[in-house]
Amino acid sequence: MMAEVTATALPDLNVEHAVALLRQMLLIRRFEEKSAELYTLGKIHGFLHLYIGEEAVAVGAMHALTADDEIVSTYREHGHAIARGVSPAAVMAEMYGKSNGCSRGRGGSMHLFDVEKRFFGGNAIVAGGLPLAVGLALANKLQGRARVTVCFFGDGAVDEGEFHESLNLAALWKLPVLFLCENNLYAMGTGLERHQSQTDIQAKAQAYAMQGEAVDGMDVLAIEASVNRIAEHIRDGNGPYLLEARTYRYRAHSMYDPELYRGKAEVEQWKQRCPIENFAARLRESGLLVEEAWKQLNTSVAAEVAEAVAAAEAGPWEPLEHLLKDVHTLATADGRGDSL
Amino acid sequence: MMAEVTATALPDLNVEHAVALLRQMLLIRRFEEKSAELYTLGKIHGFLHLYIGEEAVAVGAMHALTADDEIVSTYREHGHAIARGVSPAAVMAEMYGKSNGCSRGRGGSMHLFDVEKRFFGGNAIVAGGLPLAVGLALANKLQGRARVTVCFFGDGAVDEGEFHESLNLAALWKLPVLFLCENNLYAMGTGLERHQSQTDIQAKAQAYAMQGEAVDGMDVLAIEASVNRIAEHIRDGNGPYLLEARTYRYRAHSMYDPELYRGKAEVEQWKQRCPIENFAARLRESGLLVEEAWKQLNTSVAAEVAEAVAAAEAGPWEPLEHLLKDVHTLATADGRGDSL
Amino acid sequence: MTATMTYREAVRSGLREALRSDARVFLMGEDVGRYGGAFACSRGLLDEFGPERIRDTPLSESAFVGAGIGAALGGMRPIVEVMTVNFSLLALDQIVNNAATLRHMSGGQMSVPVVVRMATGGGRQLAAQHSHSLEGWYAHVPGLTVLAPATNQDARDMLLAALTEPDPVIIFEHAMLYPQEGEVDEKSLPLDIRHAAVRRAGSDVTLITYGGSLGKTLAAAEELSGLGIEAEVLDLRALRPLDSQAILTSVTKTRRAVIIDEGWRTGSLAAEVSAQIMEGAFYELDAPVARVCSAEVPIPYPKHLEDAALPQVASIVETARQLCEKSA
Amino acid sequence: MTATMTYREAVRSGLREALRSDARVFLMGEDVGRYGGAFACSRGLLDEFGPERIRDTPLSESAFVGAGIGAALGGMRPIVEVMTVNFSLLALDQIVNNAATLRHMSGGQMSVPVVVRMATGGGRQLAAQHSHSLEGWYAHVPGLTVLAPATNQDARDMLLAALTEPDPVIIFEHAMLYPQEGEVDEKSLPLDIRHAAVRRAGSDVTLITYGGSLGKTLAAAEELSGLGIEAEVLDLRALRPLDSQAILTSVTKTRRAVIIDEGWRTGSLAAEVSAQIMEGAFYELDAPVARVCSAEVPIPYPKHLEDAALPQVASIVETARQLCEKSA
Ligand SMILES: Cc1ncc(C[n+]2csc(CCOP(=O)(O)OP(=O)(O)O)c2C)c(N)n1
Ligand SMILES: Cc1ncc(C[n+]2csc(CCOP(=O)(O)OP(=O)(O)O)c2C)c(N)n1
Ligand SMILES: [Mg+2]
Ligand SMILES: [Mg+2]
Repeated sequence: MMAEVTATALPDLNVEHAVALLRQMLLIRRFEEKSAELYTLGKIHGFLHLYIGEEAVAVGAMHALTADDEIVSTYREHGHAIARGVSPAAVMAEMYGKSNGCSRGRGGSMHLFDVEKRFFGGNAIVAGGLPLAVGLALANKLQGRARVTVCFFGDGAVDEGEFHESLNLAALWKLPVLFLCENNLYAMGTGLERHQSQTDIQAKAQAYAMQGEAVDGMDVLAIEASVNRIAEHIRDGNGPYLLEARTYRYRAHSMYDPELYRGKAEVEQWKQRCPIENFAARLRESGLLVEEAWKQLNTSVAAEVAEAVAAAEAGPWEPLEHLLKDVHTLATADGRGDSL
Repeated sequence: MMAEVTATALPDLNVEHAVALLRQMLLIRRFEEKSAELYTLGKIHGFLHLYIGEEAVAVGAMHALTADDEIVSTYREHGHAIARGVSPAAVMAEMYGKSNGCSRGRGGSMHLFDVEKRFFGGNAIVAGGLPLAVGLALANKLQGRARVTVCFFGDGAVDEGEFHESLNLAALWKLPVLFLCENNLYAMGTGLERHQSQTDIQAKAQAYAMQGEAVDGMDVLAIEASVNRIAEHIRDGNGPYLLEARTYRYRAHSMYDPELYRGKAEVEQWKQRCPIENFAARLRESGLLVEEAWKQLNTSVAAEVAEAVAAAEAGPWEPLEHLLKDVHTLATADGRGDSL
Repeated sequence: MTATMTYREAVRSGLREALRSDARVFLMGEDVGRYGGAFACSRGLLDEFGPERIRDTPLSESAFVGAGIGAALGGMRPIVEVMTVNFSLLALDQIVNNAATLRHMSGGQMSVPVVVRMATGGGRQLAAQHSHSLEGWYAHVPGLTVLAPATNQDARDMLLAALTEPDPVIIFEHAMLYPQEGEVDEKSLPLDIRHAAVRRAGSDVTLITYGGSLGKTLAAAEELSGLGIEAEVLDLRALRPLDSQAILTSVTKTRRAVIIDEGWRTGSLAAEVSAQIMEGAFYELDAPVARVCSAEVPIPYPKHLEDAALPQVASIVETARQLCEKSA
Repeated sequence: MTATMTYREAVRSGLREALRSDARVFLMGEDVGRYGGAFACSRGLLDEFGPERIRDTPLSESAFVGAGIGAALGGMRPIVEVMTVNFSLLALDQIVNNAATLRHMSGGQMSVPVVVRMATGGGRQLAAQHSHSLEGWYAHVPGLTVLAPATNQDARDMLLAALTEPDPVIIFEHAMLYPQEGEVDEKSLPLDIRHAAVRRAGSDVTLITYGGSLGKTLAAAEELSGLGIEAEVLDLRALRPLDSQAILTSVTKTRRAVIIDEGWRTGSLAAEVSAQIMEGAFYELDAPVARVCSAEVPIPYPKHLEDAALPQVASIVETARQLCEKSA
């Protein structure tokens, strides 16, 4: 099942770009490690689904997109949000439930939103985002906008009827959407081979006469290259695409999960393929990363995480009188509506 | 799109068997022609979906099954029911809404049931029967019964999430179910190529690591042979199968349909492949059907239809006091429950 | 400036006007295009507006309703037709968990201006899976606006008004109404969709209803008048938000109320109306509020049983009469 | 003969007994096996009963609930676990259009002895898509029996009783109850699931509730007692059929009622209870029936807002107190 470790050459890799990729993966990792800590401290509540181990997918993919493209995500979306440029402080404040959170504290960990970044949210219903992505892409097509809608979802989401209906609709109408499956081999505690009869997920694209392919989800450059190429293909009007990123989650499904369903050895084996460590090692080997720079990276990332926590701590609570706010849009004179 | 007219040889075809097939197709045809007439006379109400043109599928498939096998059907199921052995009188009475109907008049045309024939019903929610079939097959597997559950559905049902979820579940658990898709090229007024991006329906089986194949849905012998072979395969414990019967409906979708979406020429072309006329012609050519026998067949079928109508006309209405009957099973001493 | 037309034509008139006046509007759903709509509401529109704006969808209720929500997020004004409320259960997750929540969950960053239309109700002998009246469920969900046009004018105007709403609107068209003839002003101004309407004034009892039951209720009011009982008939029009003020005003005047609702009795929208009267007009009542709803049975196919299962003029008259007699 | 255990252990005790005593019983749902159940109800059962009877399913709510219905038709006694009511919307078509109708539509030829269990309710800061209380919707559907065990004993016994029913039963377990400790008699006899239970006797007001709100309601009754108000607490237990007799008996005695229900107020199950009291005990009432329900908002994530959205001890006390004062 494990994708092979492909030591992609680093031909014309620009240092700044490489370091940016590395830094972002590191930021997400440290941000989430801190989140887990804050969860046990009772600062964050509800569900917390960590992305640790999967960072390369978000970082590689987001770097291949433009500011106009749209993202539809899942409940395991801190990494997606941060890689997309949502401020870590706004994400952390959201998880605190503060009103300086990116969803004004209404959503928490599973519902990060940032319309300016065209980040259309975390969604806590597995596969619930796929139809939305189809609709966003339809709007783009109808309005003649050359945008790509990227829809993230897990291997478990592939089981749902919404996967089937959405892929068919997108292919039938040749919509500009990239279905990006993060196959981490588990849907909660159920291994892929125990929830899908056909475990080669990308091959399912054929059932929709759609193009599909798999990519090593632990290799940020491979992902960036794939999404780059595919996004261009989609932008050229060739219709949707299914990309399966083969990855792995190092942590429990959520903070409640006792992980009875997999062995330590399996997790350890995948940790050998850590997207951050391996990429850093490759950069070092290529002379693109010196020890001093790595240290500086760590320091600046730590500082950014600390700032995020400080912003969350300092943020105000939404006043109780706002309980019913934003259930509806307040009507404005032009009938378009606006927020309270 | 049209499957080729394959003039299958009639090697060791037994006369009685051939005539039985022919008679049943003819019975369904005449029965439904009469139903349409009775609908315009106001004897039958609600929706009436005619199977005319598709008779070979039901007749071929049912002849390949045993009395223990189970059928799950659709709202276009008069043919399925009659081919399965549900009495035409009980079907006609059901369409009249009389209490001698096969569902005591409660269901009408779309909800024919006959548990003794293991006919688990018409279902008016497109694709609503697929999960039921999976469950029936699961019960058979858990109880070690070598039964096959045959689930009929249309090309439109393939669009629904239930198709995807059900095929995955059945394949994952290797359940003894035959998914029999009656691809008549239209879902109501929407042609196949306008509702599915991949129009080769049987090929979708691969998305579930399931076996799939197509059969000429206008050739009763081809269907019987396919279902025979596949049912044996399934009974041997090889898991589910997707069989796509390529067929055509000659009549409107329902009695309400003005048929704006297809041309007369297309319908006429398919009528050249009439499953009844062509099979009769083949039997005649092979000397298995003489004109006298054909006439007798027609007479006996007409009589059977007339009897069905008479039974329906004579049948009693369910008394009004029974309105709430059979919402729940009445509890019996052993806690198993029984009908009122 | 009115014209006589059927309810279905009034819907079509609204659709056509919306499509002509706003390029962001499009219609999608099963068989809305080539077939002309399961209830023929959109017949002819494909020719006028083309397949990009009159989109036939696959049988994929969850995906195409969700796509309507997504397209609304993307700046369009989609009208999604779900053939009937029966099939809308397949799309309920998208409506409840996405359409109704996205604005709130995102802290007000986005609105979802989608309009979902569907036929509802029984009476056509379509049996247990095709005769649901589940609009009461939608009326339970914060974030949605739920409309039930009972008149031909409302069929047109409510659609146009719904399209000016920034948030999701669900419109229930009772299937028995489509052939109903009536006068429609096609130049009417966008109307207020949040108010109930008194369709008949009266002083002895208020008959509260909506959608497909309005006709039966008005007929019952006529019969009651013959019995010396003058009923006021209140058409709710919006099922969410309920026009509680109009309900209480009328009931305070008549001191008696009967609610007519084709939903199954237990857990019906009628229960909510009754509870609101309990809370807001208890001391004004001369008699307990009564309900005429559907019997607690999956709707049976044969006409005599279906008729017995649904509210009818006779049962409305009888309930109102008894109420007035007992509390005379 | 009782033992102290949590609600989740009581559910497990019921599951284990059912699996041991009837070979036709099996459990299926997402993560019920290797993971041990999202709420750990089935932890350990995979080892004891094996993967054929403790079946992990794919994320396919519609198909595996439908498969439960089909397996019931095939002679099994399936227990289907839908992780939470939030995801059950994806399976609602199967429950409403198949489980609830098959017996009636077939003229009584078949029964559907399937038990569907799911967690419900808010209170865990899971936000708008994971905090629904939609049991009232299920209680609207003829053909279903709907149970809401509030005590640990009921958590066990109702499951066992449900398995003796020939027709579909839906069981709602409030997610906040799972860690609740309590005494459970594991040798109890199969019980009558159709009766409400008086959990506290009182004479001044009846507090009617069920499931996750019972604890808050009992706490409120204690506080009210300190204020000189003796509340009777009625636990509905079955949401369909409602034990109307028990409701009317208690209200006739106390002449006042408050209904506590975590559903959104408009269209809540509480509305139905209120309407039934209107119809059955109007002349016995000293004051209008009141409701304490959830605010009309998708449940927000932060604790202070979530608390404000859901019924709380304080709001129950306040509502009951005002009711008693005004009508003293
Ligand atoms: C419709 C639905 N069913 C069940 C759940 C509970 N649940 C949350 S995450 C999850 C597993 C999803 O697995 P996958 O799609 O592979 O994503 P991953 O968690 O691995 O990133 C489940 C069962 C849910 N949120 N939504
Ligand atoms: C879930 C659902 N959506 C829509 C309908 C309305 N409807 C009834 S039949 C039909 C077309 C089904 O086409 P197909 O599956 O190909 O079967 P056919 O009628 O061709 O036999 C539609 C849209 C329905 N009954 N159920
Ligand atoms: Mg996964
Ligand atoms: Mg078809």
